[in-house]
Parts: sequence; structure tokens; C-alpha cells
Amino acid sequence: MSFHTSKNNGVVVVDVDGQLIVGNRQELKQKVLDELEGGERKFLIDFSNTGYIDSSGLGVLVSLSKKIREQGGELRLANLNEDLRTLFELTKLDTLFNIADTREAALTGF
Amino acid sequence: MSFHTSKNNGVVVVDVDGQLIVGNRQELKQKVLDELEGGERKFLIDFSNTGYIDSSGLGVLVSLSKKIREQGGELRLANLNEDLRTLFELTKLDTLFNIADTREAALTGF
Amino acid sequence: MAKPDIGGAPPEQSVFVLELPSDPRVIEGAVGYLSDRLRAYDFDGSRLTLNFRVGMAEVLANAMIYGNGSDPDKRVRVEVELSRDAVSVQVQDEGTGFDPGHVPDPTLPENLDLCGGRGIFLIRTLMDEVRYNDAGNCVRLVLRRDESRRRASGE
Amino acid sequence: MAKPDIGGAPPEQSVFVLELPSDPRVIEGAVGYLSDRLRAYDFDGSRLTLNFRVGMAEVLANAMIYGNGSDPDKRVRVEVELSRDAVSVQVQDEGTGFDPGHVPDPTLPENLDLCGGRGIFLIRTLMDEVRYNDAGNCVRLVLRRDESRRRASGE
Ligand SMILES: Nc1ncnc2c1ncn2[C@@H]1O[C@H](COP(=O)(O)OP(=O)(O)O)[C@@H](O)[C@H]1O
Ligand SMILES: Nc1ncnc2c1ncn2[C@@H]1O[C@H](COP(=O)(O)OP(=O)(O)O)[C@@H](O)[C@H]1O
Repeated sequence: MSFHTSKNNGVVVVDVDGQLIVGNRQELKQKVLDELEGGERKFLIDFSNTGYIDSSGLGVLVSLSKKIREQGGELRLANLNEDLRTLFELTKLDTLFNIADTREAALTGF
Repeated sequence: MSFHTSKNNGVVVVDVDGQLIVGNRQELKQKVLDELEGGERKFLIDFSNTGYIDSSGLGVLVSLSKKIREQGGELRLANLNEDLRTLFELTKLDTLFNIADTREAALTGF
Repeated sequence: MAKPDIGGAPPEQSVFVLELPSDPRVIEGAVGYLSDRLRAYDFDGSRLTLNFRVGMAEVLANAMIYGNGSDPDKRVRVEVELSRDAVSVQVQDEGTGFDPGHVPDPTLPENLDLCGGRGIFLIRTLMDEVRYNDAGNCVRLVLRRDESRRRASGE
Repeated sequence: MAKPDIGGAPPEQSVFVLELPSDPRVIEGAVGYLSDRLRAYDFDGSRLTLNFRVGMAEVLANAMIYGNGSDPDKRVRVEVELSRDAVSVQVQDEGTGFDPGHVPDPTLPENLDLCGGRGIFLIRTLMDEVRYNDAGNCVRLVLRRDESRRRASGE
């Protein structure tokens, strides 16, 4: 698993490669919190290359979303495959996040 | 473990993050061979963020070096930490590779 | 050449045991290994990639972290019975257990923005059968290969 | 809070067993776990990060791939005895073994550009003691915490 961060028109885009699970979620959390600390407010996590997410991975997303909102920012998600969609629906987290089909859709009007 | 590829003045630079071992060396091999196939001839592998390398990781480096040389290209290595230096010395592979202390040194005069 | 023949169909049933350290770093490899075993028994699609992988990762994480308290001296024992119909996994930790009956529903509006509390819910939602022993330090999971029920989906 | 106290010194000796699947994907996690255990017994520096990690990764890979032929039905049994003086690891596979006496020296000029053949050489070079059983499907390694010998280096 690894993360790639890039900047796109003022949006911090994080690609998650591999699994987002208990063994590595802290890395993602730290990366995003560092950017938030550094003044960034718009975040997009792209799951195109993500395998599976466990409950602690979901927990990190919830926690980041809260912290970003507290600073007046926003976290969006994009490119969830069918499994990940189902996971968000089962946990009702699809109601908590702004989930876009594509990266472009997420970036539009951010 | 993950790889990042970038291009620097006609040199393909590959960063190896994490371990280069039997479980993942094929990915590195494929990535470099694809670039070779695509016409690239100068390669630099940067080990700044590498943990350890096992014998099959070493084997992939030997094999890539040969294949690149066969195409008239060259593979250089950079930023080996003390452990990795020792590993190359123990196996005498330090005599087979062009090993630079830094990325800059490796890129100079490539 | 020296490799054993892995092309043929697997036997009717496979039974095997793993003893894993209480270290989350082995979860991904272990789940990857188990998933491949299931694939050889014709498990596929979201039953494999979602239900099995996520459910299994949750159960292992709970056993390692809560059950064994991440104590490196404690191990997680995984017993697997695998056939073309179903996989049954028993996961035993060395902890004192807990009461799995008393777990709040993470999908209630008031719990939705909590960071935790989705593990057991996901195990129960994704697996076909989930049975804890009385102590709560051993759980037996069953996942059938065919989605025979639940999760009313598009197809 | 519910976590056990991990601040104190570990006991004089730890003895434990792992049963790993024959899957290279678990090697990294297992080596990471074992390294942390050694760290708690004051192993550090290149003894830990080079000698132990690489030697251990090699031994596990050989057991899984050659010993067990990557057969998912076969397991690798790892028995560890760990103290502040040394770590002793016994790795047993379910294969028929081999003759570890007959392994070419990979550092000879004519072997230098071979892709393989460095595993057993590295195990022998990095570990303080390496003893295969007669069959060759079980190896006992010892690594002492202090570099008492070999590898004449700068310090
Ligand atoms: N194997 C176990 N041993 C002891 N306690 C457990 C075990 N599995 C789960 N628990 C308890 O159940 C609670 C709920 O677990 P879970 O639903 O996975 O959510 P979370 O991990 O986010 O707390 C845990 O906080 C823990 O107290
Ligand atoms: N546990 C084992 N069981 C059977 N054969 C083994 C085992 N370990 C090593 N071998 C044999 O020893 C040979 C040399 O191994 P090694 O030095 O690790 O180099 P390589 O893995 O590159 O072949 C292997 O090719 C294999 O035939």
C-alpha cells in the first residue's frame, strides 16, 4: 500500500494504492493532517487503485472528514469500485461523504 | 512497498519505497522492462527509501542490468544506506554496478 | 519443473491451520493467501473480494488488537475448512473475550460519525454465519460461495 | 487503557511458534514482527536491520518456495528462542529437503552475473550459526546480539 499526493487547482488529491487497513491507515491520516496543518482545505481521495478498506480505514476517513470540516474545508471521495460502494452503503457512510463517480466530477465545482 | 518513476533529463529514475523482496520484485522488473521496451536506455534506481533487499531483489537488479546493457543502455544505482552497501559488498555486486552516493552524482554525466 | 502440479482441481475439501503473530502487518498477506485458496475453490466476485476479504481482515484485527492486546507473546490461531460450497473459519485469540451481544449499531444516525465501532457490524453483515463462543475469544465464521440470501442488489 | 503494560523489560527469554502459509506475501509482515521482538531484547543496528532481516527473509522464502514448492496446503513452522544474548530460529518446511553442502559460491567471477544463487550464501554470511538437518528441510539459525566476530568493518 502507498499514497501519492498531488495538487490540482488548489485541491490536494490523494491516491490510495492497495489496501486501506489497520496496518497502514495512520500513514494516510498523517499525510492529510500535515497538509491541513499546512493550510490546505480542499481534499480529494481517489480510490481507483484501492483494493479493500476495513473498518479502521473507514474510521480514518470519518475522522479526517470531521477535522477538515472543522477547519472550514471539505473532503471528497472518488472512483469507488462496486465493492467499495457497497461497503459505504452497508455502513451508511455514503450519506456522510460527498462521493463522486470520477476524479473530474469531484474536482468540478470544488 | 511501492515504486515511483520519474524522468530526469532522459534518465528514468525509479524510487523504491520499502522492501525489495521476493514478494514484489516482479513489479519493479516489469516497470523497468516496459520502459526499456518503450525505448528508454538510461535508468537510475534510487534506494533512499528502501528498507532491505533480499537475494531475489538482488537477482532482479542483476537481470535488469544485463537486459539494459544488451540494448546498449545503462543501469545505475544511488543512495544505498550502510546496510545496502554492506549487502552489495558481501555479494561482490558492488563490482558489477555503477553505484553513486547521491542521485545528483549518478545523474551527472549519464 | 520441480514445482508441484497446481493446475488440477483441488480436493473436495481443504482443512488447514495458521498460527499468526499479533501483528497487523501480517493481516494483508494472510488475507491475500486465504483469498487465493478460496479462488481455487471457485469463490469469486464480491463474495470473495468484499465479503471474505473485509470480514476476514476485521476478525483478524480484532483478535490481534483487542483479544491479544497486541501482545507479541500471544498468537492468533486460524482454522480453515474450505470446500466448493462454503468456507468455515475459526479464529481463536488468547484474550479474555468480550460480550459480542452488546455492540452498538454503527449505522444509527447518532453513531454515523464515530471513528470506530464498525468491525463487528461488518463481520456480521458480510459473513453468512458468525458465532462467538461463550467467552468471546473464539469466533466461527461461515461464508457460502453462492450468495443465497441477503444484500438485495441489482442482479 | 485496556492495553497490557508493554513498557517494562521483557522476560529473560521468549519462546514462541508461528505457523505460516507458503506465501511470500506474509514474509515482510512476519520479518517485521520478529524484528520488533528482537528490538525489545536490545538487538539493534545492522545486526537487526541487515543480518537478521535479510537472513530471515531468505530462510522463509526458501522454505516456502523450494521446500514447500509454494504449495498452499503446506505450512512453514517457525520456532523462536529469544534472549538478550542471541536469537535462535528453527524453520521447518514440509518438503523433501536438499543438499545444502552443494551450493556454488555466488561471489566467484563466473557466477557474479547470475540472477539466483545468493540466498544460502547470504544466510550463511549474515547469521552466526546455520545448521541444516540431514534431510535439508529444517534449518536452525543463531544470531548473537553482539557482533563478536566476522565482517571486519570500520568500527
Ligand atoms: N476478539 C476480541 N476480544 C476482545 N474484545 C473484542 C474482540 N473483538 C471485538 N472486541 C470488542 O468489541 C468492540 C467493538 O469492536 P468493533 O465492532 O470491531 O469496533 P472497533 O474495532 O472500531 O472498536 C471493540 O472495541 C472491543 O472492545
Ligand atoms: N528449504 C529448501 N528445500 C529445498 N531446497 C532448497 C531449500 N532451500 C534452498 N534450496 C535449494 O537450494 C538452492 C539454492 O538456494 P539459494 O541459495 O537461496 O538461491 P536461489 O534461491 O537463488 O536458487 C535452491 O535453488 C533450491 O534448489
